[in-house]
Amino acid sequence: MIMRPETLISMNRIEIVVDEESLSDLLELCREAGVRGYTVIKQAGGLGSRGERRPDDYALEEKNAVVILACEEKQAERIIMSLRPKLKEFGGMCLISDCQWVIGPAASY
Amino acid sequence: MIMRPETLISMNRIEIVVDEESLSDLLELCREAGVRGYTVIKQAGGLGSRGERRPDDYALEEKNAVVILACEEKQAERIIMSLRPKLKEFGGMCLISDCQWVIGPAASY
Amino acid sequence: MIMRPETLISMNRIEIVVDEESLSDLLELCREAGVRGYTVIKQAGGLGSRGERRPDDYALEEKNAVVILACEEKQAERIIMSLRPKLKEFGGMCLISDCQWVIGPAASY
Amino acid sequence: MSISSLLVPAILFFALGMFACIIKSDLKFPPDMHKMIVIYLLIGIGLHGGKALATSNMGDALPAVWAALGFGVGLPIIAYIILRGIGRIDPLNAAAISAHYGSVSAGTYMTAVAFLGGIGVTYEAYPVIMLAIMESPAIMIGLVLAGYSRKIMGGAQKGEKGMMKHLMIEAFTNGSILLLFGSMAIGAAVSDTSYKKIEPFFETIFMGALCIFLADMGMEAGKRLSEFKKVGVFLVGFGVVMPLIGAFFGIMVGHYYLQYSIGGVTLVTVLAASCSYIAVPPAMRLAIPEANPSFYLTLSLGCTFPFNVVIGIPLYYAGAQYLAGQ
Amino acid sequence: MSISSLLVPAILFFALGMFACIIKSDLKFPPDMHKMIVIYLLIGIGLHGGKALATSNMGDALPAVWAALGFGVGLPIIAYIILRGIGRIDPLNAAAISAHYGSVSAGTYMTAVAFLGGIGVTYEAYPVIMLAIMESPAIMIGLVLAGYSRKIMGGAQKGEKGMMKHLMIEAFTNGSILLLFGSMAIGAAVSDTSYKKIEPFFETIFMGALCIFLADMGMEAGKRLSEFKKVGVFLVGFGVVMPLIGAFFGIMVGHYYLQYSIGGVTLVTVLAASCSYIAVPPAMRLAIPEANPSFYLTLSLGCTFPFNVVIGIPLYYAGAQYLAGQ
Amino acid sequence: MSISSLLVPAILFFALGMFACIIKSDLKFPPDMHKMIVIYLLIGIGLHGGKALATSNMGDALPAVWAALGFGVGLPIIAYIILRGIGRIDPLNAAAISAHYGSVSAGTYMTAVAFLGGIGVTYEAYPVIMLAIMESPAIMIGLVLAGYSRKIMGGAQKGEKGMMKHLMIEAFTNGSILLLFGSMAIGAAVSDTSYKKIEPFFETIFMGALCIFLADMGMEAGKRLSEFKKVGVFLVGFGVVMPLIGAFFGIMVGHYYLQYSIGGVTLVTVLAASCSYIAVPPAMRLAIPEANPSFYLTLSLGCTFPFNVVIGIPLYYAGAQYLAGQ
Ligand SMILES: Nc1ncnc2c1ncn2[C@@H]1O[C@H](COP(=O)(O)O)[C@@H](O)[C@H]1O
Ligand SMILES: Nc1ncnc2c1ncn2[C@@H]1O[C@H](COP(=O)(O)O)[C@@H](O)[C@H]1O
Ligand SMILES: Nc1ncnc2c1ncn2[C@@H]1O[C@H](COP(=O)(O)O)[C@@H](O)[C@H]1O
Ligand code: NA
Ligand code: NA
Ligand code: NA
Repeated sequence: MIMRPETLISMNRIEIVVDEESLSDLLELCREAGVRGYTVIKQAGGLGSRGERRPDDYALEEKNAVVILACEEKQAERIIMSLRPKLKEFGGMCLISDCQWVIGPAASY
Repeated sequence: MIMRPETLISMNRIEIVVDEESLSDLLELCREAGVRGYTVIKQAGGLGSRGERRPDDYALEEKNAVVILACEEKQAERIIMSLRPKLKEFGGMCLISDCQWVIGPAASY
Repeated sequence: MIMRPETLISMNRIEIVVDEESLSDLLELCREAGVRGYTVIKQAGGLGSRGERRPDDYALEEKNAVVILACEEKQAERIIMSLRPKLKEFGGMCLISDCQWVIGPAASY
Repeated sequence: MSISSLLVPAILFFALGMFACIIKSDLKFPPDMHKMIVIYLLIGIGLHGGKALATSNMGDALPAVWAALGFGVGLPIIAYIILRGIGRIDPLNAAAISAHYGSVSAGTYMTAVAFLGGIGVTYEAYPVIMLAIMESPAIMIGLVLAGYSRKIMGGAQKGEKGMMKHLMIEAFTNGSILLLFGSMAIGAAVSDTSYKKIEPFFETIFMGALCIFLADMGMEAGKRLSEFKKVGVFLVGFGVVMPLIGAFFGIMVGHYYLQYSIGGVTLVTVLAASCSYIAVPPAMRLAIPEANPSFYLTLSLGCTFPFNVVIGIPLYYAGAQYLAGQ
Repeated sequence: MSISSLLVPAILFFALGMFACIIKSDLKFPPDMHKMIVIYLLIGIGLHGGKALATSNMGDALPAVWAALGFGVGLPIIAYIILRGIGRIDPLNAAAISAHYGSVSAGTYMTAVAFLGGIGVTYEAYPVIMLAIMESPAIMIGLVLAGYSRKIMGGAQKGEKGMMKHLMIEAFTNGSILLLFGSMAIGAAVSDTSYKKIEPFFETIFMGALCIFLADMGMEAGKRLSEFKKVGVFLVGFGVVMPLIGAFFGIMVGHYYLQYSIGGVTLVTVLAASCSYIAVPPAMRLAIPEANPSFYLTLSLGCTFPFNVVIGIPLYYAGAQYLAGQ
Repeated sequence: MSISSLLVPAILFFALGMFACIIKSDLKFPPDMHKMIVIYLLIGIGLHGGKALATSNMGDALPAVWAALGFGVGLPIIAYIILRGIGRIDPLNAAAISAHYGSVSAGTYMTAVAFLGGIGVTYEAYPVIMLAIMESPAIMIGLVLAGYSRKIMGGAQKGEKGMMKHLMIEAFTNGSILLLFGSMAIGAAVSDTSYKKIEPFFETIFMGALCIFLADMGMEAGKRLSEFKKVGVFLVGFGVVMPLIGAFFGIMVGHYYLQYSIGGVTLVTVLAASCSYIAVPPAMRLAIPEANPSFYLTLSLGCTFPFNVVIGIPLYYAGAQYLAGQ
């Protein structure tokens, strides 16, 4: 990346998929861990260890939610550590990767 | 990342965008390639080589689906190789990047 | 990645979250910056500097849109530079990360 | 009863929906439309039932309650024995499927009401109570059968107790059941003047809305046809035979124990013959995650529902006529 | 007026929705269903009002307009003074909450219409004009109060002017208001023959559709009950007392100034006592982003709306009867 | 025929929707609401048509079928010649636009029915058959014109055959067409007693539901107005002249060849003058991906539809009256 350092901040991007029913618990945990910003996409479907989940099935609607969360590395570690014990129960998945936050919008991480 | 290795597994994150009509073919291919987990977001729109696609247009509803898939590097390679011949037909895009799987939920990759 | 170079192209993945009302302005800016492909997911919710935004709240529907955009590094820089002055006004967030474009679908980046 | 009187619009719309699915038409109803119509129909049937019950003797309703509980408990056990004994279906799938057959299908019930209305046959007020009651015991029995299955399989009994309580609560707070009971209560409580004001919405246009519901159900059933291969010959056959077994008990109980009119017996038979696709599937998915949902959904939506709607209802009516000596 | 005549189906369905929420039922109506019913109800009430206005003297409507403007401006100021003076609520939250009480709730109005219809009481054509008018001035006053609040807080007045203009435009192009005014105009313009053709849809089945709307509102109100703790005792109390204050002015204006019949006075009182949850919340979120939305939404949907629907309407009617000397 | 009888509610609601869009109101109907109403209206019109056809001589319907096929084939060719010859529009866009004009707009048809109903004019049962038939041939001709265009452009003819077959299947399994045909069959098949039960839903409240549909169409049309600049003066003019050309053929065929009453001639004229926005756009998007969808959608929804609804229908009616010598 050749962009100047005042443009970008190195950060972590956390991406979590859980059942929609567990979403509010997850977000509660996130807020407790001091998260100041996240984005939620509902009505997702998927395949996992519990088989297929279809949000648009007629008789058996099972919906996932995708949570995307950008934060500084230290914060990411704290979040992961406080989420981990619950992740087993939530199921789904939790990914973490590197990214750059483009400075501009009000800092909410 | 200063987190301990028993917390994270290095993985690949594959992100595919196709027309909703091609989604079931794509997922069939994925399952044939041995994929054990994916997340699907429907009702997406976008711009691409075929012009704009609007999922909420009144007379011309065109919907994309976003598929997110975390898997081990070897598996990723296998998936990409078996998908590639069909990607041309599906259109859309297919991205691959590095990520870390946070250990906790049942392994579904 | 042990895949052969004719399979993958190094690229940047830009991910932007804004209010749905600002979406058309953002996409207009993107098109002006020469973007040839993007994917949009609407009906997202989230937390940020302006508090919580819930797309499914009964009396106060506030919706975010997630824009995902894959492009070459140079192009990414151009986009970021032309978006930055407006990002403050849009709010939300803008992330950029590295990824590989799997060659196959018509090039729309 | 001529052929043309069998051509109830609701059933023809069901056939149209199935046809659309078979010829791979792109016809598709918005999912929310279906949910809305179901809400509307449940309220409508509840209000109508409540109004009718308000003018009848509540004591006379008790036998209907016993019959409903009997079906809810007895039919799943019969189903389980058949599935295990004859079909050699694995215990947990057998338990999940069985639970569905103790429960009822409001859609089938309403189609039967439309059928009776179309040929001008009246019926008692009590079957609607059975409709509201039968969903819950079936879920309970499904859970008991699952526990039994796990025991004979020697598996762990993890958290059975907690699940039992959780599902019991769910069986009684289930939205559809609540809506049905609530509307029955409201129908019984309001004055005739008040009822008249909402009658045009909940009664006059009811039969038309039912047509759209059944067109959608037809498409849903049609979609499941393609899964017949996965489900296997035995289970598909079970999906046709089990409603007939349920119908046998239904018609006997309706005629000899409850002693209802031809219309009433037909409705009781339909209740016993039908199988749930609303409250039971999510409950079983939760209680028996090991079971394959495509088994019970295909049976319920792709097999038993179409059978009852197209063949069952006129058949049960003919049976009720026969027993009544007409 | 017997107890059973108080059991209007619409209100019972509201109670059912709230009950479902309290027992944590999974009952849920599709969000689009609610939006659709609101659209339908607004058009229905507009058409009906327009038709009634077409046959009445337009000059007689003027006092209603003045009353509406008076409520829209006066009630928020009273609310603001109470919130600041007694409750010590911070200025911006006080401004945001106040604005809601100058406005009206179409849902409460329609429930009152159903209530009057259920007991066979007639009413004037003019209150519906007030319904359409009152949303806009309340938003304006909210903005003025916010500006005043910001001044006493010594904060920056950034972009107040632009916001004012923006919100004024919004207040007059708001979808619900437009739908109401537009339908009134259409109801007034069309011939009787034409009106007869759309009457079955917009009038005959209106009361039934209102029941579903109120069941949904009941669930929405029920959801907000859990926020009472966050909102605090004073504000919850305010959510009950403020409608009574509004009602006092409403009944006085209705009886002495407008000199309407018992039914008309009841409707005017309901308008003054009710508080918005459609156009005002988004306007306040935009105009006063510093205010906490859960305050005004909990008050409006969880407190004042249920109070008016369950207790307020019969109370205001009794008051109107009393004033009329009956 | 007085001015006030021209003020059909349906058309006024269309104007309201357009007005809302022009003043940039935030009025918005849920997309699923529109889909639901379209499903409902198509079934309603199909049932009604089927019922009417059941009592008429099927042989007499044949000329209507020929006329429909003639319009479906002839009008796109005329449109193509005008677009290419006068407008110098590029061949593929010309082909895509032309196909739309061979087809029909069910919304315009229903508005015309509402218009005739509003002034108490009766009409034949056959035009509804034309409505159901005309969508398919137009798609076919569009494909033929596209093939021709590609040939004169010297481009590759890749997969034309496969596409042709694919689209033919689609033209006949299209959801809207299927719903219309299916409902016609059901309407014709069911007994009068059965039909009476669903009449309140599908007929009595039909005209009211149509109002909501047209309000939504008004907003949709309003949105497209902003694209007029992109589309250019010639095409906007074409969107007004082409329906008049279609109407000329329609009125001639309706009066001299089919010899229908004034109401029937009006409907035939409307069919010939209207242009599709349901089945044809997606078909053309698939068949001619090179064409710019905003051209044909703007013409169809923003230009021809509003023209027909507001000016066309009364004009065609006046024309039919004139020819009939009244
Ligand atoms: N490897 C994966 N890649 C992407 N999404 C996954 C993966 N594994 C699980 N998921 C998502 O997590 C949901 C629940 O997973 P599970 O708890 O394993 O059944 C699935 O329905 C998917 O949406
Ligand atoms: N460069 C890109 N970045 C993000 N999404 C893309 C990109 N190119 C294509 N897409 C997505 O893929 C869909 C189909 O693309 P196409 O097949 O090129 O028309 C588009 O509608 C977008 O949603
Ligand atoms: N750190 C973050 N991570 C993920 N999403 C964010 C973050 N900050 C803001 N957002 C998204 O951007 C939206 C608007 O943010 P804001 O303008 O800060 O209120 C939020 O509702 C979130 O959806
Ligand atoms: Na049963
Ligand atoms: Na008020
Ligand atoms: Na035409």
